[in-house]
Amino acid sequence: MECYFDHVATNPLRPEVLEAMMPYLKEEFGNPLSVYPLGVRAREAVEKAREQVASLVNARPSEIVFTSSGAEANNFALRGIAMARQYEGKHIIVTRMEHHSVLNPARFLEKLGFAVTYVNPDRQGLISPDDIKKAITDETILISVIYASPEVGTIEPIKEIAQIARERGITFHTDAVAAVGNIPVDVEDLGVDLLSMAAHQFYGPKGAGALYIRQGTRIIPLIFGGIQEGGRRAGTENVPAIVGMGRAAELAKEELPQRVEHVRGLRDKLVEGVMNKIEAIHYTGHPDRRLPGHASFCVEYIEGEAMLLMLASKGIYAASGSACTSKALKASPVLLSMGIPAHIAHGSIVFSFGMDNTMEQIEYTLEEFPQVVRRLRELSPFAKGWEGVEEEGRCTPKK
Amino acid sequence: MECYFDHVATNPLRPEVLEAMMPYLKEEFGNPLSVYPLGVRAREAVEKAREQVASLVNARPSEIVFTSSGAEANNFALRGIAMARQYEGKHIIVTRMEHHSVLNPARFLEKLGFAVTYVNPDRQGLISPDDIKKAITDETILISVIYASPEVGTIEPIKEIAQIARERGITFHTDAVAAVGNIPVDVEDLGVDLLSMAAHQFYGPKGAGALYIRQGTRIIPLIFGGIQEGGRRAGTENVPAIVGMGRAAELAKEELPQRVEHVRGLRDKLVEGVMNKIEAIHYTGHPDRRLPGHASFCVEYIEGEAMLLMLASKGIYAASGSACTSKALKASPVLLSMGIPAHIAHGSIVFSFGMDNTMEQIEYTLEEFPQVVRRLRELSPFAKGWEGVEEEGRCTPKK
Amino acid sequence: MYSKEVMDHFMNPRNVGEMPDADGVGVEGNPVCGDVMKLFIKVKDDRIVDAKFMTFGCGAAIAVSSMITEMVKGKTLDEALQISKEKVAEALGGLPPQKMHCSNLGADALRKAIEDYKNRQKKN
Amino acid sequence: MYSKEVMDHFMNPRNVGEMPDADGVGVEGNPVCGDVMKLFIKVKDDRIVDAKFMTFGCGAAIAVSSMITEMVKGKTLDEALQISKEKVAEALGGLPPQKMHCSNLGADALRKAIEDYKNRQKKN
Ligand SMILES: Cc1ncc(COP(=O)(O)O)c(C=O)c1O
Ligand SMILES: Cc1ncc(COP(=O)(O)O)c(C=O)c1O
Repeated sequence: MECYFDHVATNPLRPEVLEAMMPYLKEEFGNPLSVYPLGVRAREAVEKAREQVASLVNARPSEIVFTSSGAEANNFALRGIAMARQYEGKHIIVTRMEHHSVLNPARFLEKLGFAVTYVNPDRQGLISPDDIKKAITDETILISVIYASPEVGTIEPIKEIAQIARERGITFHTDAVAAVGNIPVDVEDLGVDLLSMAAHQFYGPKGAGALYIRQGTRIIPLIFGGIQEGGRRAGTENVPAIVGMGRAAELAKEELPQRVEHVRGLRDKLVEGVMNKIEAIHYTGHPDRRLPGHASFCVEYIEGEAMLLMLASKGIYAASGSACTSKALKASPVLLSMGIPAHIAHGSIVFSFGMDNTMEQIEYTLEEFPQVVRRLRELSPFAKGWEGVEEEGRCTPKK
Repeated sequence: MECYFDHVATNPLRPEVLEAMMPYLKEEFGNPLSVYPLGVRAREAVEKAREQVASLVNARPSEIVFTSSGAEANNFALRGIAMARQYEGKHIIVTRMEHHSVLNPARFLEKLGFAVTYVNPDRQGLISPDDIKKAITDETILISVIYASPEVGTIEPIKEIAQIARERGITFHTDAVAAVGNIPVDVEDLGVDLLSMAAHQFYGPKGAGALYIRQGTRIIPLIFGGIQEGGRRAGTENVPAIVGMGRAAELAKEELPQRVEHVRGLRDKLVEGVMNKIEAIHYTGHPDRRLPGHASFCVEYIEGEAMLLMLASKGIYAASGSACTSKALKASPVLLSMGIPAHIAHGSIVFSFGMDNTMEQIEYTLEEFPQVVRRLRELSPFAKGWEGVEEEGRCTPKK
Repeated sequence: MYSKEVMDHFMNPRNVGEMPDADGVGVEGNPVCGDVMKLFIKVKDDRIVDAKFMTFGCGAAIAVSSMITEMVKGKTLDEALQISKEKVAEALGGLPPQKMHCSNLGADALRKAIEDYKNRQKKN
Repeated sequence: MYSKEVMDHFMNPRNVGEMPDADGVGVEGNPVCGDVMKLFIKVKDDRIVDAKFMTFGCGAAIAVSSMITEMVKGKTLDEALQISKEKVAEALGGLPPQKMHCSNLGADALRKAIEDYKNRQKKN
């Protein structure tokens, strides 16, 4: 049986979405800037998609700027606001729950002379609005908090934090890449200034993302050039991908309640079974405030990549935040920042569900996954416990 | 008859390219970072495309970084080298032949404290290597010169300029977006350090571009985040578009001689006919050192957008550098920098040819285009000459 | 991009041509900027009885010229002076935002033509 | 990503288990870093006659452990000391660059096991 349980990594294109894209991959290949009908139709298709995406998050179409990915949207938000507001102050607040595409631009801004405060989550991955408030200084121009974590599923108190930012005149950005299309997101209700999203997270195409920019928010482009996207993002528009993102947004809006219900049912079943059948296992992240299709664990005494490989040999595709699955060979900074010791973080495994998953797949997984754990523990020198492990041990660089 | 003569704006996807992309728009939707086979196959597809693109410009695969567009590649090159070398000097040289996606990052760098010299072309759009040499100071860290102009077709003496840059230890970038796939481009022969390209310029998909970065060239990313593209460009890879770019590069390499011959034949026929049949018309750009499929003119006494519209009503789709076709409502800075007076530059019209064009289309155009010119001149108050026009007149802002 | 009305007036412009015996002529715009409109009117009893134009400019500029010559015919001078850029754009079924200046050009050329007519009257 | 040999040794690891009567034991790695290899050898007349392992780590680490236990069997101690990380990787049909450290871990655990054996010999 094949079970794709890695919907936080990426999603298949919905057939309806591909169908909407096809004309733009064939005869409707015009450049939206061209004045003849072929170009005009491309422009209209892009503007229709903008309306569809805006509608999904309750924004105005003019507040949506298309990008090539969630990562680009995050870079655009952080660097663009930092550049626009640098003369008002040079302090930025982010959290240790952030994706690399927020953390690494923040580090780059540090090199440019900005001060960055990294706020820690609690053991369940929650950021406390109070901790954000305490981190604010008179110099703070930007706060960026992830909406929902792809690693542990926790949903952050965005509305409360946006409120704090607004009261202090600080621009607020949320990386909602793992959230939009999977749970309801409403920029007006949240009161955020900027919000990142990516189409491939909700059955849209790769190569299309968007940044919501609240009307009146001054931002410096990341990609300068022509007048595309109202001068805020240059480059010939990826029309097929943008059209696909629009259609995917439309479908997401229609189907959101069913989607949530479907994946939550699968997730709850898996979590219950796994926690019953496997010993020395931790359910990571927040038990309730979490993405409905997201189950993340740390399995003690064994390593995540080995679990992934052995599960893959059974047709079960999942993800891990273990060091060995990262090219940097470091355990997930998110898990560590939550206070999970490194040797336990290496046993990270994440199952994330989508519309293509079924209860049979869950049942199959509940047969196979405990066996995988058992087999790997048979190989593990720690199967009887972490004897001799100093939690604070440091890794020497491995060459 | 329908005649698409705007191949500098964008190109249709070749059916072979779409075919190569289709699996990655359907079942092969994996994230190239995933360790299970679905992800591994996506990774392999991306690496194969990297080889194909590298081969087209005679680079090593590790020297190719995929981007979302030519504009992104240009921004990456300019901002990335400026950031990497800012402590060695803060002077940059570009030319007035550049695309907005080079000029506008240069202007942004000026705001960050860099000095930028803008080198003028001659009347035929050629940049003189001597003028570049004269612009060099001890502070110069980067020179960027467009390879071939989409507006007037002129091909610049890149090899000579790259040589000058190399002798002085200055990083050299060329925007080859309008060139790659249309004429032979060889990074080793040219001796450039960075070179931008875009797939949609050679029958590949929108949403895929690349920056060639010579081995050993230090550059700061434009999009920070994960470890995609060797840490040089974050964001989930647009696998279908990248695969399409690879296939398009492969086809371009195979077919280049035939492509050049085909479009040159069409172009030469059009130019000869147009110059014979229409009075008060200028062939802009260089007569010989130019893109083989590129014919650009300035038609006196009438305006470019009006020509485009009337031609479009006949099914002929072309481009113009007139003020009215730009949202900024300014005549093409490229034409002005070549010394063409603004009132004449407004009569700009550009025909660019591709593999889908035929000699019959050229003959049809040679019937229709002179009539369009005649009809518009019947409306023009200047049809008998530019009486009363001060060349140096200034435009008051129009609201 | 353009409405049907704009395309119709652009492709089939009304009232094109010089008017050697015009009672008033207005020229607005500058070829350096890409648009010049030349508007001719014939006036009888304070009423515009005929209008013609010659225009160097984009599709919108030509359509605006054509439309405004149609709109003024039969109007008194005072009525004609009420024609604003918005009214021209409206009559054309709307114009893209960046083309609104073209309809301003039309209204301004008309005002100049009426002024020219009035100046000539004064001289006589 | 992984070669067939790696996947084979990972899915069907040879010589797994504790060896209570081992003549030498080598432990390399650190669970904080994500890999620990424990290698047991049985030695007769300066020749490794048996080897076993227990490993906490990724697929490559497990495959390397399995392969190295196979490679050492029947080798003299001196021959075994010649086994470099490159040779382990080669025997596995290659390893991805970022996984090369895993085969280093294997070679190091082996060296430590031989050292342990030699130390024990000295003591007797
Ligand atoms: C010379 C040149 N540079 C850059 C670009 C921008 O490329 P893209 O539209 O792929 O962003 C273009 C666009 O056609 C171009 O012609
Ligand atoms: C929370 C979050 N932010 C940003 C990204 C980056 O998005 P993309 O891969 O589209 O660049 C991801 C990736 O999945 C993500 O989960």
